Amino acid sequence: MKQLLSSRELILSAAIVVMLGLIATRFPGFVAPGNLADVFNDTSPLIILAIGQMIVILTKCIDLSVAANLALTGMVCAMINVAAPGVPVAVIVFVAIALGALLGAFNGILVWKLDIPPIVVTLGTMTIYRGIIFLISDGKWVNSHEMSDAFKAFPRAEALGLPMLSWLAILMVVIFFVLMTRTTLGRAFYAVGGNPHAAVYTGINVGKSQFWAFVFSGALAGLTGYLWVSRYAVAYVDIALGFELDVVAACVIGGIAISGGIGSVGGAVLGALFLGVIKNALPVINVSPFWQMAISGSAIIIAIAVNTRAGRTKGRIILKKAEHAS
Amino acid sequence: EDMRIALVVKALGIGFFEAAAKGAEEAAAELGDVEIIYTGPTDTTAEGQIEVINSLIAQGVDAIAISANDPDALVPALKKAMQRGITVISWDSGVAPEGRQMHLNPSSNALIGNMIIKLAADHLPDGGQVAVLSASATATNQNIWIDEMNKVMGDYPGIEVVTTVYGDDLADKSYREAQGLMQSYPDLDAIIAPTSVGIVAAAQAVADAGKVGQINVTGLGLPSEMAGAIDSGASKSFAIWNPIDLGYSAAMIAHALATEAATAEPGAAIPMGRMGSVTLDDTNSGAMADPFVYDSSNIEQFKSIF
Amino acid sequence: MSSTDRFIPDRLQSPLQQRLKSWETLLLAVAIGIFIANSLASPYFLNAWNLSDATFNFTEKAMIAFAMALLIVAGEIDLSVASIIALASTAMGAAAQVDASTLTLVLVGLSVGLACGAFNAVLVCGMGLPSIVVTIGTMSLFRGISYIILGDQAYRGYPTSFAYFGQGYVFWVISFEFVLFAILAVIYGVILHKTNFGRAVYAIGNNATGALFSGIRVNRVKSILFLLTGLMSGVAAVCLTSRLGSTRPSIGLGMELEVVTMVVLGGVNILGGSGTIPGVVIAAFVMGLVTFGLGLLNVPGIVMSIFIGALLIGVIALPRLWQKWRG
Amino acid sequence: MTPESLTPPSPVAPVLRLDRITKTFPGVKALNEVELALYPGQVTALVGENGAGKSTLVKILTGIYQPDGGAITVDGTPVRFRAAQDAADHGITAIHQETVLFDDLSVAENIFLGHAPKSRFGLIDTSAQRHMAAEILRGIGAEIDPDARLRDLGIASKHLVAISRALSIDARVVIMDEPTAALSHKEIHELYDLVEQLKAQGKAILFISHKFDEIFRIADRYTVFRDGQFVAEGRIDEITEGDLVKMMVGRSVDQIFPKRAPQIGETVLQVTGYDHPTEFEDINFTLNKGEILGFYGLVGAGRSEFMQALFGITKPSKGVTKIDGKIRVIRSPAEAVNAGIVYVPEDRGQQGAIRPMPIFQNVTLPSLARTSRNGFIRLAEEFALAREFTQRLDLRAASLDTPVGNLSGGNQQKVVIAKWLATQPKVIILDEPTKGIDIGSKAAVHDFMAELAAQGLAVIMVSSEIPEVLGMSDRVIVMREGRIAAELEGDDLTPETLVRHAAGIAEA
Ligand SMILES: Nc1ncnc2c1ncn2[C@@H]1O[C@H](COP(=O)(O)OP(=O)(O)OP(=O)(O)O)[C@@H](O)[C@H]1O
Ligand SMILES: Nc1ncnc2c1ncn2[C@@H]1O[C@H](COP(=O)(O)OP(=O)(O)OP(=O)(O)O)[C@@H](O)[C@H]1O
Ligand SMILES: [Mg+2]
Ligand SMILES: [Mg+2]
Repeated sequence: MKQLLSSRELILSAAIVVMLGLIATRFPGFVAPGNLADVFNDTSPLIILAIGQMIVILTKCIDLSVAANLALTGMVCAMINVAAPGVPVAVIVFVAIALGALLGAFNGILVWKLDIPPIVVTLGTMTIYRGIIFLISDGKWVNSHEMSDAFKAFPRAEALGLPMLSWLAILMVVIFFVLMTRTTLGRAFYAVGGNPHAAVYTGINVGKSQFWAFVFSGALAGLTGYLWVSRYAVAYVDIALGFELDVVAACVIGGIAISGGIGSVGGAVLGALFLGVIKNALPVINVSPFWQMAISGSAIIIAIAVNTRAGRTKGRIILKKAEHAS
Repeated sequence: EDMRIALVVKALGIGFFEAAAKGAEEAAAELGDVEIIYTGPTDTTAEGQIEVINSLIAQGVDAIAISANDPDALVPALKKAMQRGITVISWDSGVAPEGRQMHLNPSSNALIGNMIIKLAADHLPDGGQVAVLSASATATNQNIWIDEMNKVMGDYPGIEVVTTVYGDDLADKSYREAQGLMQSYPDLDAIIAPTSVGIVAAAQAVADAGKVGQINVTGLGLPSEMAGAIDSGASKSFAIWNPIDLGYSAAMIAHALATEAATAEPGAAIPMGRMGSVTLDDTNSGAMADPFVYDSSNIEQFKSIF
Repeated sequence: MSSTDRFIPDRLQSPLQQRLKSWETLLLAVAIGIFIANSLASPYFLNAWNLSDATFNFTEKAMIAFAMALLIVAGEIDLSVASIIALASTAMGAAAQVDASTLTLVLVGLSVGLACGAFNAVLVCGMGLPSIVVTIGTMSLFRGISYIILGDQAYRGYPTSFAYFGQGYVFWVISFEFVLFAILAVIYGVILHKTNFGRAVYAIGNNATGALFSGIRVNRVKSILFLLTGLMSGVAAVCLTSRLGSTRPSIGLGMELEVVTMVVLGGVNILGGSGTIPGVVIAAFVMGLVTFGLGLLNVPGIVMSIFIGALLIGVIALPRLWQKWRG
Repeated sequence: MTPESLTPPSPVAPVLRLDRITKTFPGVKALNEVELALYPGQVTALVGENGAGKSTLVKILTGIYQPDGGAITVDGTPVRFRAAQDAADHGITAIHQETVLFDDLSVAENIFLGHAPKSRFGLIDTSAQRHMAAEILRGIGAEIDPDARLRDLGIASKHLVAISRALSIDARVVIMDEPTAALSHKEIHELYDLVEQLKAQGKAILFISHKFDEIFRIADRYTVFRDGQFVAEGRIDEITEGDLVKMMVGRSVDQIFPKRAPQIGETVLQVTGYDHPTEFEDINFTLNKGEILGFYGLVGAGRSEFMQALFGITKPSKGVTKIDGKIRVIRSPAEAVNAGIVYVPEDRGQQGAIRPMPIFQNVTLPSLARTSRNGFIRLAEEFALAREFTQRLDLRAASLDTPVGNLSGGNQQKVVIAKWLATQPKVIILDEPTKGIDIGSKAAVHDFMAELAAQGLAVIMVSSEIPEVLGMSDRVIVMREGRIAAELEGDDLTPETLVRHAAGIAEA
């Protein structure tokens, strides 16, 4: 298993390096360390969301409500900040994670207790959560000057040359790497997606594991909600509209099997970085903005084709000579 | 029974249109017997607006005043409205002439085009590089203004427009495009964003990149949304017409046409209450007023209004 | 007991009994409820012309939903339908610029739809890639091509006779689109429920390996379904373009989710294997009635979508909650 | 049955006792007030026809299903199992009938999922896990790398992993639901040794099997179910095979293999030069009308793989199929069916039946062209066709529109066979046709196979059971490692020759 995953991640890493090389031929400044750090920082929200989505996809589910969850949590954070500018950022971060987790838990409960297919649940909550933003904000924006300085400063605060936003993404990568590889819950996510039937026989509660996957995904979306709103210093109904597809695309490019059970934190991160590099590079190397959509669409298609091919089993290999040859 | 005027906007929840709705309500209060239906689709699509128009036709409203997501796609639906005796005008973002009785431009396109480049040039006495961050590529008015701007570039020697990028009126995309501009053009002096979403995002990107004072963000924005950028210095000044006045005028015109107090025809002058009157050109469109410039001297006064 | 005298009845429940307990019955009740609520809430609702206008809120989506229903029953999905509309419409627009006849325009729209469907089919059936991600990719690709061709421009200048598809009336208030919708509903209903092909679709959706081992040409059936979905997107593109009278790359943006919502609301199992066309037809009316009814009350669109979202979850959740509650 | 009919209890008290356990599924009473007692250090064989409720009982014992009524006591205390974990907590572990493992996890993870050794910080200790897994695997004589991905193992190895998993839990009760069905000769014997070991450790073992030789070899006690009812229990040394069969089936089944007078006609199928890059090589044979051709080999010899190539599923690199002397190109099962070749797969859950669909639709699926008119379905014809063939196979089901998934394994197999007979094929390939089928149905399948051959159908029977191969086949092809090792007929057909060729042991 290790071998296969790492080889897939290797291909993707190589693809990213090649892409950076090509970009550098047209715009050398792009690969300057400072700029790469900027690209990473810019991709951090996508990385965080992709980790959450990865867990959900691993358990054979999908969470289309992440972007709406992000927008709703972001709006709530912004409104709290406007109403009570004195509330410390730590509390706001906590509220963001908790509210995000709660919204995720709502998805999870419907999947777990009522056995409604995840795509249906999250298709529904996606519109419901967006609608709630409209209801609570009355459709109004929360603007930069209404937010407190501390609220806006947090994701930008630098430590060791990287902004907090980047550090948070790195922290999430580490936490979830350990969670996925070294805890019972993490392995249960793989088991549930790999063979739900067998998971039941193994004493793993499939629905409950899926519930937790949604809670994680929701919590990460909530965290990103605050980060997004404070980074762009604006909150309104439509922020991150359609971003859920980018998140799913990042996972797919990162080799997370949509059928569940296969994938890794590393893959999700690389998938997100791949998209992040494309998104950041296109405007810089002067590709007409009208080409962007077609290019990222093609990238997704090529990535799945490559991943699926790499993931295909070689068959049984019964013949002795074939066994030696392979 | 009250006269019902529908104020249809590109999408609900945009500060600019909320302010316009306020203006329309003001007109209604002034007129007395008018009810304003403020409505629009969830996202900025023509299909969404058509559904809204259909339901307005079904309710038999007296007038529709629309800021269009698409100048052409709405024509059939609006034609149907006119056939059923509904007065149709467009404002802000126009509809093709056959789909409305008249169009109210917030200001003259030439004036706006000149204004946005002038705002940038005023702070660049020695000339310099400017880039344009536009809204969604399908927005009707953006490109007209940019065209008008290009026409008068000769008046601003030394100012070079290096590129135009599109932020699709999404905060994050506009932000990223602004970042891209700063990288691609290290000597950039100004970013012109003739869109209220783009200008805010660009100002934020400039502030985050630590280039306040180096790059001036200007264009069209709302005082309430731009107050922070003026404070931080990322934007020295920007312009906008007063959306409250715009909504007010649209409602006044719709009322005048619907009561047949005025007729929309080339050359006609249509009264707009406290805003005076608008004179129609040969495409039956007219301009409301000049854009107004906001900077640190007056931002405090306006940021809580719209 | 000797084993040979066991008699196995054909059915334990009559088809009528089964039908009464079905999803469609529940949904029909919901539809009737909404109809009554609408008539009470708005004085403008019960008016032939208004009801006719209301049908435009769902006819185009429903045309795609029929083909999509078959595709979902077979265990696949196509999220690129709205982008196919954009590409087909762009192609028609380009043809209109060189003064193509109305017939040619229609043919162009349908063939581009078919071609897009074929592209999806090759990726999914030919290369064995999962359809949900493939079509997320082609969703960007197809619309992306429209953007490359059109940029910030629009195509207009469609011939006058072209307007008939989206704006014409066959008889009194019965629009062309509604008639087409009704005909397609019958055709798809027959295909899914009365033909061998439909049976194969169910078999594949329930167990594609088993279906293959039973001699069903799984890939061929799935490919046909992708082609049909592409074709229906082409048909919808003709209607929508005709109704709008112009083309921009953003045409039909976000429609795929409404189509999928309609199919799922219609009781089609998103995981494949079950679902009916009558269910989808009723779901189309439900969605049309809800949006139109709320529109008459000037409820903002986003609030309507809360309603649709809640309906989507609610109609699935309530019966299950009820069952749990009863034991 | 009343509890009075129970034989006097053993001197030792049972570890586990089931009392009047009842379980109903929609339309089926799978278990009706059944009794069962398991004693430490003893093997209890649970026997019964397909659908008797054996696997259902296992699932109740492991907390996967909850009974509708009755009581379970462990060491005399009543218990309730709400989920699989509860049963494990009470020291009950099971090897289930279907392999329930995770293809994308490593062998070690499969063994320890849910009870992995932990390091200081509460994290999984992967190296300890690997060592412990290696130890258990060595203990059962399985040469499997604990780091291997399960997907890359063969069916038999997977089964060994499942057994290891059951052993990794320190259990007092070990349940084995048809554990030998997927194992080869050698592995079966290792399993028997293992059972002896477990017995010696004082564990109580519930052993479910349709193979009487192994029941009489390793069991100490028996319990018989019939149609969800408890029938009898007792000591195995106090009963004969015939009596056991009689209790199970409710009648006597004396003759297991039908006597046949084969009427072998002209050649129907001629296979030449079938090659595949990795799975098989140089396969040539002919098959005649009215003949039953057995394919014997150890599990994993490539028989199924080759049969699937013949049926158009696996793509061979070359090979020619002639039917009635004419070359037929078969690239898909649909073309195979048209050519008159049909295949009853080994994996009936996935490949054989479409479980959520009703019985009648499963049966008519490949014959729709005949029951329909111009592509339009005719339900009456479908029911008629389905009724005809399910009756011929003595199917047991509540109704013809019952989903196949609700049937027991054996009855599912009957539906699959019925489906293919309804197409009126020329060649029928039966891959392990009686795997997991009870003795009564087995005899029915054998009778039926004989009848098919007598009617002139050409039959290929892939089987790993020597008595079945010998009892049914007119001619046998033995495969080993993807090649034909021998073609045997007449006097050459002995258990010894079969095993020798299959295992590649040189001529003595
Ligand atoms: N999930 C289910 N839903 C409905 N009926 C079921 C279900 N599981 C089992 N049954 C029914 O319960 C009865 C007992 O099935 P079970 O699998 O226990 O039989 P078994 O004795 O293990 O047979 P076999 O020897 O074929 O494995 C059968 O009639 C079967 O059809
Ligand atoms: N590791 C595996 N990966 C994928 N499929 C497998 C694997 N092991 C077995 N199978 C499948 O299980 C079936 C049985 O294969 P098997 O190894 O048993 O071959 P065989 O020679 O036919 O032996 P037998 O018929 O005795 O089981 C085949 O259809 C094969 O595709
Ligand atoms: Mg069983
Ligand atoms: Mg086999």
